[in-house]
Amino acid sequence: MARITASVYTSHVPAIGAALDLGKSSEPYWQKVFSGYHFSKQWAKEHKPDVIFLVYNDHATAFSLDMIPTFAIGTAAEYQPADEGWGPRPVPKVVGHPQLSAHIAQSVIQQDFDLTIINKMDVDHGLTVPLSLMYGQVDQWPCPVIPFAVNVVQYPVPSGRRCLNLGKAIRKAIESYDEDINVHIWGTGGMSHQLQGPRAGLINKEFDNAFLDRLIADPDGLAGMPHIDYVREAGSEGIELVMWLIARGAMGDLAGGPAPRVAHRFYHVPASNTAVGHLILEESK
Amino acid sequence: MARITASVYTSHVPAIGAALDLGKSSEPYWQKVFSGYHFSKQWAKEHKPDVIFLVYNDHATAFSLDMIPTFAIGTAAEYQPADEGWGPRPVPKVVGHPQLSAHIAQSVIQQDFDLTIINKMDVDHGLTVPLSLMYGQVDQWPCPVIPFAVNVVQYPVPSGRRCLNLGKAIRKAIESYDEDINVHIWGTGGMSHQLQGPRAGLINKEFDNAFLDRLIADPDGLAGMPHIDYVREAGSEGIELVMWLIARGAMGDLAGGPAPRVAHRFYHVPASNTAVGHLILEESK
Amino acid sequence: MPLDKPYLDVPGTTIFDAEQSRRGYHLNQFCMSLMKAENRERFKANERAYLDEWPMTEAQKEAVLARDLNACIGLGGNIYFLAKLGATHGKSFQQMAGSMTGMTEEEYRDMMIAGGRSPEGNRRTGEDGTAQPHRQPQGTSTKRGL
Amino acid sequence: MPLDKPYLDVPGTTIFDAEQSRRGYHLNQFCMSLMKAENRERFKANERAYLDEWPMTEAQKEAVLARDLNACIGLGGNIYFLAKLGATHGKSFQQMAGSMTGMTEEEYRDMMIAGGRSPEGNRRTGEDGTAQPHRQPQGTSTKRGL
Ligand SMILES: [Fe+3]
Ligand SMILES: [Fe+3]
Repeated sequence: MARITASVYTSHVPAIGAALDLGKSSEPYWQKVFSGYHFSKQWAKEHKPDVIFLVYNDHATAFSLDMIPTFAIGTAAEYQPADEGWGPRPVPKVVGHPQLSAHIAQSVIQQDFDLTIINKMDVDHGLTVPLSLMYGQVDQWPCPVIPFAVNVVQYPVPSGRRCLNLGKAIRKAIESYDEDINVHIWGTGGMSHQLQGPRAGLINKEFDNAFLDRLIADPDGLAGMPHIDYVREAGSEGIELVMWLIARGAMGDLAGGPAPRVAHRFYHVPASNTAVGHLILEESK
Repeated sequence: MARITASVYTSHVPAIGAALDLGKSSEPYWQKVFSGYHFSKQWAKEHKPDVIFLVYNDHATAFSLDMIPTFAIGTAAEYQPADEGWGPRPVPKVVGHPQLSAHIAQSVIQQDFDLTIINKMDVDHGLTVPLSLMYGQVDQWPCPVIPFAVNVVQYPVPSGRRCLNLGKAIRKAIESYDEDINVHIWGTGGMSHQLQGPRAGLINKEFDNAFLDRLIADPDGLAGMPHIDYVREAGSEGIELVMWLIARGAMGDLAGGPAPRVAHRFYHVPASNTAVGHLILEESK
Repeated sequence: MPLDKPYLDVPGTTIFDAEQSRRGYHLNQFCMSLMKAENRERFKANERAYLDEWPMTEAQKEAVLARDLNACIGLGGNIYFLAKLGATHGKSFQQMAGSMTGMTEEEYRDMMIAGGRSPEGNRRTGEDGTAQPHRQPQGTSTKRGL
Repeated sequence: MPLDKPYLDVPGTTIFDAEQSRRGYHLNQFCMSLMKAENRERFKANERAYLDEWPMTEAQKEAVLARDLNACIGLGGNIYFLAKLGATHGKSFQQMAGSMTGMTEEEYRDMMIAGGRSPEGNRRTGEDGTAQPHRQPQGTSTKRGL
């Protein structure tokens, strides 16, 4: 039986990818960002999953305005890093897990989540920057990845409650998979940031830290927060944080188990326009 | 306030479109099919909606295996008839209603249905054959149409219950639209048919007629029927009938109102491989 | 527990699920390409060369060349995709469906006019209806494919 | 009742909803086209000619030519689409975001290093924070666009 053993949360700022790809990671500005991931890289070596279920959002890359899926699951064998306008990031292709992802798609659709199934797409910084942060510059990613894209670009985006419940459904789906594999689920995006208009550059440390506190200890309450609070408090692009609730919803305490263990927590301002948050939660044994 | 005044159900057999387009509609074989729509054409003249919300399935036309949305709503200004391999049907382009469809999309997503929003697609026989059946050969369709495509091609398809509940959500969405317009909702596809394998040609009159009976009088019970019953009883392509539950779910009796009035009912075997079913339900005044 | 596939015991029927979809991905995407008139022309001009542009298995290519729709479906094809192949050669859905039964066009058409294939004996594998494996092929067609 | 838009009173902020998306459809799809290197080259070689291939409004085209991202957003653009325009000219997200404030690159970068823009006074239109309409432009940049 497949099982979820940990969830990982992290911002996916494109400039972090650029800093790595352009060899700037030793500059003091970026050292402050990467310092928060030293522990995580070590942890990642000691806790190697068989598959990563990676929740992220596409930033007008694979999905134009022609077709905007609320929730999209990748069931392809592989995904190429996208050219977002600067040329593709020089990172490995992402190998998928068609069998597990098709299984999850089937189960989650039967639990009344109306997924879009994707067999061909390029993946943007939303997916590749978290992998770079956790695994560094490598020739290949250490395991298959299932991309799960959430629409947070065009309103309305799914509610926090819907996201948390989706996480619960994903857990059920994974636990019904007939192979003894270890799955990590990642939630990415955020934290507070705004990339547009005269309000660009908004950062809200109090909000972000309260979000981390509640994500750990009160995910159910946090799921009730309406979109407008994200926008007002965390900036228009801070809405990406709803995706963290999908990963959180997949942890065992929301299925009646014990609370997860906080393995790591990090917060830093800024990376480019954005507050960087990072959290690792392990299932209690 | 916008309101739903009627729902229309009909098979959307491609051969019906071909019979019309190739001038075969006066042949006895086709006359038997079209006879069931004489009443409907007259009714359609007397009950002209401002907008049709048309539930259908795409038959591997707009959606390849690259991207398979469970539920997709068209919010474009217009849609061209697709070339399904025989060349495009010689029928008018379909004019959309971007404002109402965007409103419905917003409302229904906020009711936890995870729609995919579509701004560019061609529409196949699933959408154009019902229009031809109700309006005949015209230079333009009489009103804007909102295409709503349901995945019934790759399993798992949405459950009957999910479809009925979606209909309820669509009703709420339409009733919250701030303009006094008259909306018809159509459910298309079916009835019993199988297009593949040694079992091709399966027809089940008892099942189909019981389906019509229950759709009228017991939609809630009907929504509980599992997919496997459709496949076993109505053929592998009979699963299209789940789409009728979306239109049925939008009728007022499921929101506490009186039962709808059966304005018309028709059933005939065959059109090509398929049993043709047709029903018009009016909201009671 | 693995997910249920309650549809595996329906005779003469292949449900197009994720597993079939994976198996038939390139076959079905090839079919989609025939929605463009210029591709239909190119395909008809040299079928083998056109097929060789696609990463399909040899078995899939041969099934396409033979217009053997049952074989195509067994290799992951779906009828709505395969319909583009039939359409390219001017075939109707009725001709395509009929070609999978062993009946001639006339036999199949007459069965439909007479009310279609009965579900009796055709609900579950092991019954004795016309779609059961031990009763194939059903008709007198000598054509192998569509 | 029409659907709520509770986000209309957030100062200096345009939420990309269905209405904005409709307005900006061609502008945003034009931006998407810049994800291909050959399109970027064609655009840079003759911006006006490339824009004229798209059914955009004249105002949208002028906003693009001026790299005026605030104007683009007002006309239905979304920052993730517009980012392709910035990328085509080698600009970073920080340069793009900063260009919408009236600050110079240095002023904006320094604000971010100092902890970013405070939410105080910037939650609702009518307060007195730095993002409020009466306090624009915020910096000393003399550049009109990106
Ligand atoms: Fe992001
Ligand atoms: Fe159909």
